[in-house]
Amino acid sequence: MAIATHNERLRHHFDTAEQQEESSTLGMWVFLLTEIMFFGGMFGAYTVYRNMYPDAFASTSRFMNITLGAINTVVLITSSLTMALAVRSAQLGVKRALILFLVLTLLLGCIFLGVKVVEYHEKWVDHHIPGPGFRYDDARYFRQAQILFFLYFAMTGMHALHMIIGAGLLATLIIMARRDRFSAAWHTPVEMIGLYWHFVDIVWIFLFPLLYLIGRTR
Amino acid sequence: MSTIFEQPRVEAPANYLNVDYGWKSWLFTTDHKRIALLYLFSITAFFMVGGAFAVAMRINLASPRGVFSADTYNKLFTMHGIIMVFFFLVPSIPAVLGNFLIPIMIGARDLAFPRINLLSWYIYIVGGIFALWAAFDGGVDTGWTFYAPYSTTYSNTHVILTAMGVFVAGFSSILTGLNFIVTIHKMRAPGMTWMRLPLFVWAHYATALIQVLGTPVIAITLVLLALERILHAGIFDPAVGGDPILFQHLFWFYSHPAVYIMILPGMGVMSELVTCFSRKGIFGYSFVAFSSIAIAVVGFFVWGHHLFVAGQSMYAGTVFSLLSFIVAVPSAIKVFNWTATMYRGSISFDTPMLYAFGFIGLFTIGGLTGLILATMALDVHLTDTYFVIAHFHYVMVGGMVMAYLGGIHFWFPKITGRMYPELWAKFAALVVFVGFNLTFFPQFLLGYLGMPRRYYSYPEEFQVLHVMSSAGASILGVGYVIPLIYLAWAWRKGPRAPQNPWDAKGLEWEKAPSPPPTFNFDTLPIVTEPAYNYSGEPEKEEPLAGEQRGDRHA
Amino acid sequence: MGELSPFPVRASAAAGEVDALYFFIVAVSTIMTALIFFVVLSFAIKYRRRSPDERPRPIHGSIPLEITWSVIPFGIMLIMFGWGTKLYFELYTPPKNALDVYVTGKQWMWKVNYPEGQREINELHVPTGRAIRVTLASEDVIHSFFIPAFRTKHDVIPGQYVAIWFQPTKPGRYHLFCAEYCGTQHSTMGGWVTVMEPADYEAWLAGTERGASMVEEGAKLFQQFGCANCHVLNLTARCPPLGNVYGNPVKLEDGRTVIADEAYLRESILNPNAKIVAGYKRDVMPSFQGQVSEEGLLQLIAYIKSLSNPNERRP
Amino acid sequence: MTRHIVPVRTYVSVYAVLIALTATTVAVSRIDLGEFNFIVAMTIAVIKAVLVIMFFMHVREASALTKLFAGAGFFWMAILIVFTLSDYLSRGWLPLGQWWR
Ligand code: HEA
Ligand code: HEA
Ligand code: HEC
Ligand code: CUA
Ligand SMILES: [Cu+2]
Repeated sequence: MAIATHNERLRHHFDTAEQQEESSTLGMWVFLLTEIMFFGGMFGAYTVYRNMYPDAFASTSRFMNITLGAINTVVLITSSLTMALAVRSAQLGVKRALILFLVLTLLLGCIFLGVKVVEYHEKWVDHHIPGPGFRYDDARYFRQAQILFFLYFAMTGMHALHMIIGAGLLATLIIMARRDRFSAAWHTPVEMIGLYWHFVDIVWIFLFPLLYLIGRTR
Repeated sequence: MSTIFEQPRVEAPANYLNVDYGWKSWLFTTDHKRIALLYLFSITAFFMVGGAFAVAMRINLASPRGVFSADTYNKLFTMHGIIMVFFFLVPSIPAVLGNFLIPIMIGARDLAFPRINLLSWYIYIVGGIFALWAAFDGGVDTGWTFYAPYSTTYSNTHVILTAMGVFVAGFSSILTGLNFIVTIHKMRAPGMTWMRLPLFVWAHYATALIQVLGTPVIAITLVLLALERILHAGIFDPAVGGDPILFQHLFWFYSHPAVYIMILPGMGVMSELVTCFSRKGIFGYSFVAFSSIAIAVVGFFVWGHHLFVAGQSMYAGTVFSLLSFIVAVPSAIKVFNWTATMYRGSISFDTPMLYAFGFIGLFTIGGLTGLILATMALDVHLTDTYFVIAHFHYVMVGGMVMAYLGGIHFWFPKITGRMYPELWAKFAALVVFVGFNLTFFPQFLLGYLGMPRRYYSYPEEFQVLHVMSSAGASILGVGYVIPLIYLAWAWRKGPRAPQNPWDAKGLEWEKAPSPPPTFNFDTLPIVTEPAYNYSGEPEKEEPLAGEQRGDRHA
Repeated sequence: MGELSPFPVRASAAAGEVDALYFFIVAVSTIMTALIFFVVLSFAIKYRRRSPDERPRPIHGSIPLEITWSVIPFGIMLIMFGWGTKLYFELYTPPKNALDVYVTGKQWMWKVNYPEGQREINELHVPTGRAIRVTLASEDVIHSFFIPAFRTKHDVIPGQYVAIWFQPTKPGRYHLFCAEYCGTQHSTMGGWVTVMEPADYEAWLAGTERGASMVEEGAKLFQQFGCANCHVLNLTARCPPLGNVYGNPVKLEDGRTVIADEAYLRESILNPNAKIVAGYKRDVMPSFQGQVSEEGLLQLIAYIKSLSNPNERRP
Repeated sequence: MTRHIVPVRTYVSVYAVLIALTATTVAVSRIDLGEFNFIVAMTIAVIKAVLVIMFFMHVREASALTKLFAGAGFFWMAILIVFTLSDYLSRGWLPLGQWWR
């Protein structure tokens, strides 16, 4: 492929475009490693409390809206697909398809966030937001439930924050793509943000069963 | 497939320092060497602030009834610990010497992500501003460990602000580590195989792994802490059903490995110093190299040794104790290999080597007292006493700060192009050594006698040893101020340094001028011999297979 | 104590053992340190640079040596580990027939309750020659109960009981410290432990003003909180009888068996659904979390303990 | 560049499997399997994650180094969780005064 013509993309301290791209990919994976550990702290806390208060946990999971959660899972997985296709279009250098798939991904991301807002609103109406206003009908589990809702909000909140950042990045990509910044030879940002987006998807793949599904039958 | 990128050959300015002037050329630089200097000045400032807090603490402790109020003292040690750990020692060697040297040592023009490198300095400064703001606007009094539920519910100081400072600074550390990992993997010069890397680079690779794997956990822990402080939902608060020990687990999951962030780079410096001033290759290269990785990895499995009396299960404690002993083995391997390197060497007593001697001695004492603490029955008596204080100052100040000073002296000619006054430097090294031992040795005795830490006043029978310690601290303080003065002087007025004043091996000495030009080398080096080839003997083995070479195809 | 001794007073049975272990490790460490110093210094002198262009011959390393200096130190460390672990379990495993004392930490004082009803603040009186078991609780933050002369210490964690023990051997007055940072007056949260000969101790107990004993107080609370409505002695229908519960194994609904210690009783009161006794229903007993104070809990537990005869098994 | 371009079919079939697995995990959550609910849900989640990592994130074709780093993250998270949990799970093991003496 024609790389030599794209030397303006090569930053001064690299020797070859290949080296530059490998560096970006490795850098992105190392970054995702830190993201895993970042969420890992919360998954650790979750595991401890779920193990400590299984009954309370079962009780709170009844208040999670499975339908919305499942819809969101589908939405997010679909957005992962469109993202993967966006990356593919970038690899092939098809600008229109790239923009189309990026816009679709962004759209799905926004739908996800919208559904999340609905869910948060439900929690707000039910007084399930931890803090002074917290209420829980089952007095036996009041305290434990609050911890579990705290974890629910911390985990989904951090996830949503990542989604918002991801949406911002997607918007930037769309602008860049429209300005013809990408080509089949150079589209590293699309690949990197793609990796990030899939990672955020994976976090949700774990959050969904952990927060919504397990313990429901108790 | 690859293509060679034509490096534009402009009339090269003399070096990275005089290539451009004005504050913009510094604040917007992406040159790793200039960023290293930005770090150098900022961490020195933080060291002075942290040191000033230490001075105030030692003044207070000279009298059994204390000089300041209890509240002031509590804020002093908290801010001392936080600033020294997160804003001085964690970035010290990596962000200054590592930043400056790693690209040169592996034969690269810069780190893989120069703009991220600059960004990490800005992030560090923002974090530092948060911390200083908290410190000077009333302070914070939780101890650097932020234990819940005191920090979440009871303290009414700037806990959130400080936690955010540490949180932000953490990202700076993460980005530095990320940059190092990618650079070491992808930017090595042709011929620079893994087994030819200087041990300084190996040590930084291990450090970077810890930074990347550990720091995010403290970040999220501090976020949870701050949220809990706002909401009181009880995640760490037993009054509401939470478990305070969970906080300790999460905190030490980072903070124990972090102590290895605070020693491994020093060990890397040591390997450079010992070989250079013995004029001899390192004894057991691969053992020294892999022991760094072993420390970084096993260092993640031992955090529970901070919780032996905290209510952790005794069985978990047993496992953590055993693993703490295991992690000591690679440290021992390093100490023995440095010693063996000196055997039949040609040892000179330049200032950096004096610091290296200091490191070996003091780190050994600090490490062995770590073993005493890892012995559970003894930790029951010793935890939260001055014995712990003495232990970690021996490793952190006696180990890492000594290595840092040794490294600064060693690479000063490279960084500034000037020589420092040798006589003053030797004198200062001696003062630091004496002052250090006088400050911290009495604290071992205090600790076993039962003097608890974080006490602003104490029973009178402990006063003698405390006064000794305070006296030592004033000597130590002088010992730190002297280098500051003569190094500042030498930077402007010192005699010009040749490219390789120590007759040392390594690309930074052999291939890069002092000070180096912006892209480090006039012509890109190709490596043909192992590290520390002081005798100049030809390499026996065949050069390693293709992909084991430097990943850079030139 | 000699003024210059590096060891604090040894006033408990464990102190000597801890000191012996400490002495051993310090001796090993000193030998190792001296050895390393000696070798480093003698190399430094012997192989000092004599002419500026010396080029020593390279020595690449030696695998047998590397193995030697990893395995031998590790062997020594295993001794430290084994000895330290054994002693640790002894330090933290109270014997069965120990004398009970209850201590509650609170910013910034130690409240001491004796079973017979005496109370003190920042003072603890104990006799020689008997194992003393201290049950620790905290009303606010984490504290740490530290008596250097006994070489013992444990964090006092809110929401949890910790029992430590010691056997005083030497009459005298010793420091009691709070070793975990707990706020502004952490440094002054301490007091004294007075060790007395058993006879003196009895005299002291008799001469000290006492309120109702902990068991009596606990019995009162047992009525007051309505526990007695359900837990009628020997009526097994709705609730388990509380006679001979303490110290005995309890079979749980989920098949596990636990020993009913203080922590179990505490949990049963504060969070009854956490462990359901086999044959009974969950959700019958209400939680008393937030209603009973730490001291009240200790008294309730003392009362329940008084219903147990150590020599009898549960019916 | 030498990068291999994955056919759309692959992406779409992976997507179909992911959706099917989502449906399965929701369905299974309605059946009471005791502790197995947890195991089933987590197994499905892990399979989904691996699919995303391997196909969408191109780790299948990536270098050994990338694979190593991708694996390391999950391994380290496991360390965090397992070691922390080892404390909580073994806390009750020591009955009063009956062990050791
Ligand atoms: C640079 C920092 C650093 C380093 C390198 C270390 C290294 C070690 N530390 Fe330290 N430690 C701290 C910084 C550090 N520590 C800090 C800051 C705290 C307190 C935090 C707080 O509470 O505020 C602490 C606290 C601390 C505790 C908890 C104390 C307590 O609060 O109760 C323990 C317990 O196990 C411990 C153990 C160890 C061990 C086993 C090592 C080992 O890695 C040491 C290994 C080295 C050697 C052993 C020496 C060389 C070996 C030889 C020469 C071989 C000869 C040996 C034999 C024959 C046996 N440390
Ligand atoms: C990297 C880490 C690092 C470093 C370098 C130091 C350096 C020093 N530390 Fe620090 N220390 C910690 C990390 C560090 N410390 C930590 C983590 C804690 C635990 C905190 C906690 O419990 O939460 C601690 C706690 C701690 C205590 C225990 C407090 C207590 O528990 O009550 C003491 C007491 O002596 C102490 C002393 C010193 C001294 C004398 C120095 C000396 O080496 C400092 C020498 C430096 C100077 C003297 C500065 C030179 C500059 C000047 C002289 C200019 C001065 C200007 C003015 C006075 C205006 N430290
Ligand atoms: C409304 C009825 C009720 C009241 C009031 C009540 N309990 Fe209970 N208690 C129960 C039942 C039912 C159980 C068995 C189920 C279980 O383990 O939770 C039980 C179990 C216990 C146990 C565990 C017994 C064992 O055999 O292991 C203890 C201890 C206990 N209660 C103490 C108390 C105390 C102290 C109070 C008052 C502060 C109290 N209870 C008030 C109904 C009650
Ligand atoms: Cu209570 Cu310190
Ligand atoms: Cu540690």
